[in-house]
Amino acid sequence: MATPTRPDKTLGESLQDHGLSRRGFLKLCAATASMMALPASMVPRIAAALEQAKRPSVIWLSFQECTGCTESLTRSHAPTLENLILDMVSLDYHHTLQAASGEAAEAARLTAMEANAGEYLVIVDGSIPGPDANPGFSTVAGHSNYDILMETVEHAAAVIAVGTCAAFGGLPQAKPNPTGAMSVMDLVKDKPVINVSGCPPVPMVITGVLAHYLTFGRLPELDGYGRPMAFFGQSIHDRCYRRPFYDKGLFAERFDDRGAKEGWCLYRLGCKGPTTYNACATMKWNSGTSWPIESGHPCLGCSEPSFWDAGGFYEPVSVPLTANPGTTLLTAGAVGAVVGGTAASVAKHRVKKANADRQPVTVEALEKTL
Amino acid sequence: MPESDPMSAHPATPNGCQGTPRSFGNALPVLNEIRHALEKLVTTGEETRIDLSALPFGPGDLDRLTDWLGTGEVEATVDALGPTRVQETAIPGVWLVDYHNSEQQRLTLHIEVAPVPEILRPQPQDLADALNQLDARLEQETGTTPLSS
Amino acid sequence: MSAQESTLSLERGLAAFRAEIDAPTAAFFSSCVHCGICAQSCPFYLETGDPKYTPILKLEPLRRVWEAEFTLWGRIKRLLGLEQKVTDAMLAEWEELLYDSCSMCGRCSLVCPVGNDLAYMIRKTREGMVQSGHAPEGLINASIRAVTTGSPMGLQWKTLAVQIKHVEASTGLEVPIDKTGVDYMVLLSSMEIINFPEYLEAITKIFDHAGVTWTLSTECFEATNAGIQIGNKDIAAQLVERVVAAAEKLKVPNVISPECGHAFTAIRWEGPNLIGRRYPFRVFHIVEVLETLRAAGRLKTEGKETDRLSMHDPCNLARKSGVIQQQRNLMDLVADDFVDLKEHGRYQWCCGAGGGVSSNERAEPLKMAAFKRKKAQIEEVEPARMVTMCATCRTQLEEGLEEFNMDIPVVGLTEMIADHLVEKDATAEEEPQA
Amino acid sequence: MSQAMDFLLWTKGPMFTIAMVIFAVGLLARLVEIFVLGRATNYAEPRANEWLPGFRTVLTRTVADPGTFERAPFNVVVGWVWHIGFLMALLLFIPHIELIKGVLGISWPGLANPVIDFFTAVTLLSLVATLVHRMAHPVKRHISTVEDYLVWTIVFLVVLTGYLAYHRLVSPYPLALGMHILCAEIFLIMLPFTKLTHIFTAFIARWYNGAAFGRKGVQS
Repeated sequence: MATPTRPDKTLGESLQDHGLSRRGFLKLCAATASMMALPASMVPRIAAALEQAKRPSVIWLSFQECTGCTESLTRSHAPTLENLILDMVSLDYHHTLQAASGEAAEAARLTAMEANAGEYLVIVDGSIPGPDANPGFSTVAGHSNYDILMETVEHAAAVIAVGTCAAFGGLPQAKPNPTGAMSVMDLVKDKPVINVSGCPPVPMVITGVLAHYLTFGRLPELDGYGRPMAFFGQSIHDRCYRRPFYDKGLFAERFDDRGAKEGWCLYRLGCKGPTTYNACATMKWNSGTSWPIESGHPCLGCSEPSFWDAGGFYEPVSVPLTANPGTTLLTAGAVGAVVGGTAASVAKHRVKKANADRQPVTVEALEKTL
Repeated sequence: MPESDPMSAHPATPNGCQGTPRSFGNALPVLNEIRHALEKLVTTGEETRIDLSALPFGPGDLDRLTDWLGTGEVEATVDALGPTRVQETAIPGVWLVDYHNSEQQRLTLHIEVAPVPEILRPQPQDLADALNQLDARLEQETGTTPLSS
Repeated sequence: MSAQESTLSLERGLAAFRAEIDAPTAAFFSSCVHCGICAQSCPFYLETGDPKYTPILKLEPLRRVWEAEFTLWGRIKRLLGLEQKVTDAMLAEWEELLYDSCSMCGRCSLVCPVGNDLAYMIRKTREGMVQSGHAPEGLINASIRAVTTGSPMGLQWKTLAVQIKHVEASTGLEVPIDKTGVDYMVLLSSMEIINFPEYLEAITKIFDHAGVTWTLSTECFEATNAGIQIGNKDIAAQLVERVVAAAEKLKVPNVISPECGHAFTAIRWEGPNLIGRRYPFRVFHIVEVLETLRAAGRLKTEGKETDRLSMHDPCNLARKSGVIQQQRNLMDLVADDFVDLKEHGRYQWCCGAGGGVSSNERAEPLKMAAFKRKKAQIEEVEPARMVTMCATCRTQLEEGLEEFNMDIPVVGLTEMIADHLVEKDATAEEEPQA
Repeated sequence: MSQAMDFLLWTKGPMFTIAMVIFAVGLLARLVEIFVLGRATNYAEPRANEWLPGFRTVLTRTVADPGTFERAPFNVVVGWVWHIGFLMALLLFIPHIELIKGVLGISWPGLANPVIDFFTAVTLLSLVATLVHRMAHPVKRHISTVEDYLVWTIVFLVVLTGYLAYHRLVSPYPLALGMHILCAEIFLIMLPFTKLTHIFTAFIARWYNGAAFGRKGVQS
C-alpha cells in the first residue's frame, strides 16, 4: 500500500525490472489464462497483451459485508501469482488491508480518485442501504455507504461488485431486508458494473476478472446478471463431475446412504447446482483441493440472486417455496368443497323444483304440436 | 516419484475416508481430445495445449488420466517463478506440464502435445540475447572480438 | 290446468333438461375430451360419414343446460354473457340428431374411453325434446295411439282375439286368457301380432310342452312402450301402469316380455322407476324363460337346423340387458351350423331401427343407411338365415336384406325352438309341475 | 433475462400458491357439484351388485375393445402413448417426485432420467400427432372447440418446456425452469374449468357407466 502512483511503465517492463525471466513470464501467462478460464491456446495472445498492459489504480470499498470476500481473496490458492496480480494493480484503498487508518486512509482514497480520475477501478464488497434507507445503518468515517459509493464511482472507469451482497444484495437483502439493502447495480447505472457473485466468490475468479481487465484493458463478456461469462457462463450442474449420475438417475437421498458414499448426484438433497452459475466445479477451492459437491454437500446456490430466499438449502430445486403446501391444499380443497356444495345445493334445488313444477305431457299437448 | 508427486491430481488432498477414489468418467473424453491433438501434430505439425485445471474432474479422474498416459523417458524442471515440472508421458509428443509456485502449490496443469513443450525451448528474444551474452563471455576470456560471419 | 299451461314450450323443455341432470350426467359431461371415438361406434355416423352424427354432439342441448346451470364456471360464463343458449331453433335442428339418427343402441356408451353413458343421456335429452315440442311426428302419433287405444299401431283386443282363434285351431291347444294364479302373464307386441303371428303359436306350443301355466290379459296385452321411445316419462308411466295393473289383478308372479327389445327395457328396467315403486312380480324376456326351461331339461327337442345360421342380438336385450348367452344356448339346442357375427353380444351392431327410428317415417333413409353396418356384418359370415328375437329388428333385417337383394330369410328364435319340440305323446304325460 | 432468478422464485413461490389454491378450490367445487346431484333411487330388480362392475369398468375402459381399435387405431394408440408418456414424466421423474413429496409428503421410486427423457420426446411427438389428427379428422375437427385447442396448447407447452429445461436448451436455466413451472401452474389453474377435469372425473364417469351396465348384467 504505497502512496498512490500513476504507473507509466508497461507490465512487461516492470516485470523484467523485477528480474522475471521470459520463461517465468510465459509461466505467468499460462497461469493467468487458467485463472481467466481462457483456453490454454490463448497463452501467446495473453503474453503479448500483458507485455503492453499498464497498472490501474484500484479503490476497494467495503460496505455491509462480513469480510469473507477479502478473506477469500487473500486465501487465494496461488499467493505468489496473487501477489503478482496485486502488484500489477495499485491497490490504493482497502480499509481492511491498508496500513493507514483514520483520516489518512480516507485521504488516500481521495488522492487516488483525483490522480486517476476516469481511469481507476472501484471494487465493492457488501450491500448498501439504499438512498431511502436510514443512512446510519452502515457508515465509514461518518459517511453513509451510499454517499461513499456514489462519490467514489463518479469518476471511475468501471465498478467490480465482489460477492453476492454487492452483486445482488445478498444476506443483508434477505427477507425482510431490514436495512433496505441494495446491490451496486441497483444504484450505479451510469458505469459499467461487473458482478463477481458468490458467498464468497471463488478467489481465482476475483483475480481472474482483474487479470482480464489488466490484460485486455476492457471488461470481459458478461451474462444477464453482469457476471463474466468466462466464469459464470455455465451452471454448476453442467460442469459437475457428478452430472453423469444425474443423467443416469442415481441420487443420494440421505447424507449417509449408499448414494452419498458412492458420490452420486445430490439433487435430492437440495443441490442448487442446476440453477447456479459459478466456476466452483473447475476452479475449486482451497488451493484446488475440492469444492462443496466434491466434499459431499449440495450446492447452496450462493452466487445467485435471492439465494437466501430461494427455498431451504436441503430442499430440491423442484420443491415450491410455499410454506405448508399440504395445509394450503387442504384448506383450499375444503373451501372448494363448501363453494361447490353451496353451488350444487342451489342447482339441486332447481332440479327438485323443476321436478315438482313439472307438467306432465298429455296426449292433448302432443296433439297440439302436430 | 518423490513425496510431492508432481503428477498426482491432488497433492494437498489426503486420501478420502472412502479409500480408493472412483472414476467419474470424465477422463476418457480428454483422452480422445489428446488423440485428436496428436493426430493434428502428426499431420500438420500444429501444437495443442489442454488446460487440465479447467476441466470438471471428480476425485480420481485426473489420476486415472495420468495413469493411462503413463510415464515416458524425459523429465525436466524449469526453475522460473517457482518450479515447473515437465514430464513426458508414455505417448511421445504428449507432455504433462505442471506449473507450481515457489510454495509448491500448483498454479495450473497443462497437457502439451508438441515435439518439445514451449517452456523448455529458449524464447526467441532470449536467443537473440544469447549471442551477445556469449560474445561478451568470449571477449572476457580472449580479449578479442569473435569474427562474425 | 289452462290451455296455455298444457302447451309444450321451450321453457318446459329447459325445465325438463334441468330435471334430468344427475350426478352421472354431470360426471359424463365433465369428462368428455372430444376424442371422437363415440363416432366410431355409431352406425349413423359410420354409414353416412357426416360428423354431425357424432353421438356426444347429439347431447349438446343437455350439455349446455348442465354447463350454464350446474357448474360454477358455467355460471361465471353466464354472468359474463358467454353462455351458449339453448334456443327453439337449436332444438329444432337437434330433433333429427336425437331421434332420426339415434337408435339408442348404447354402443357408444360401451366404447367411450372416459366412460360416458351416452345412451343414458340421449334418453334424458329426449325428455326435454318432448316437453319443448320437438319430437318427430311419427313418434307423437304412436304415443297418442298407445295411450288412447292401448297399442302404438292402434291394434285392439278383437284383432288379437282373431289371432288367438287361429292359433287354437291350428294347435288344438287352449290360449289361456285372464287366468289368475298362473306362473306367467304373457305380453305381446302389436308388430308381432300383425307381422309375426307365429310367435303366439310358438309360445302356446312351448308352454304346453314344458307344462308352464300362463295367461294373456284382456286388459293389457301390449308390451311396447312408445313413451320410452319418444322419451317421455308421463306417457311411459301410463303404459307401464297398465301392465302392472293387469299383472296385479291376475296375481301372476312373473311377466314375460315378448320378442321385442325396447319393450323389455321399458318394462324390466325403466318401469319400476317410472311408477316409483318395486313390482310385486318379476319380469323376464321370453328368451330368458326359454333358457330357464332348457336348463331345467323341460324343452325336449328333436332334429336340428342344418343350414348356416347366424344371429342378430337386439341392443336392448344384449348390450342393454345382459341377455347374451341365453340365446346362444338355445341356438345350440336346435341348430347345427350356428356362427356368430364377428362383433356380437355386448359389442353387437344395431340394426338401425331401434329407439323409435322405425316409428319415425321421416328417418327412413337414415334407418336404411345405418342398416348397412349390419349388412356388412352379415355378408362377412354369409349365413343362409338370420335368427333374432326382436320384432323391430326382425322387420328391419327383412326390409333391409330385401332392399339390398340379399336372399337371407329372418326367423324368430322362439318359433325355431317351437318347430323342434318333440311331439307330445302319451309317454310325455308325466307330472307337468311348474 | 436479468430477472430469470426472480421469475423462477416467483413461479416457485407466490404463483405456485395461487395455482394450487385455484386448483384445489376449483376441483373440489367441481367434484362436489357432481356428487351432490346424486342419483334417483333405482327400483328395478338388479341382476348384479353395481359396485364391482363399476370398479371393473374404471380399469377396463382404459383399453379399447378390439373393434374400436380396428376402426380408430390411430386415435387409440396415440392417445395411449401420450397419456402414458405424460404420466410417466409427471409421476416418475425424480424432480417431480421431490415436488410431490414436498407438497403432499408422499413419495415413490422414480425412473432414470434418460428413460423419462425418451418418453417425454415420444409424448411431444404424439401430442403433435393428436393435433394434426384433431385438425384433419372430420369428426374431431367438427366437434373441436376453442377449449380443445387451448387445452392442447397448455399440455404441449408443459411437456415442451419441461423437455427444454431438462436439456437446458433455454438459457439461463432459471428462465427455462420458471417457464416450465409457470406452464404447469397454468395447467393446474385450467384443470378444474376445462375438459382437463377428466383427469379426475373420468374415473367417476367410468364407475357410473360400469355400475349402470353391471346392474343390468353387462360388463361395460
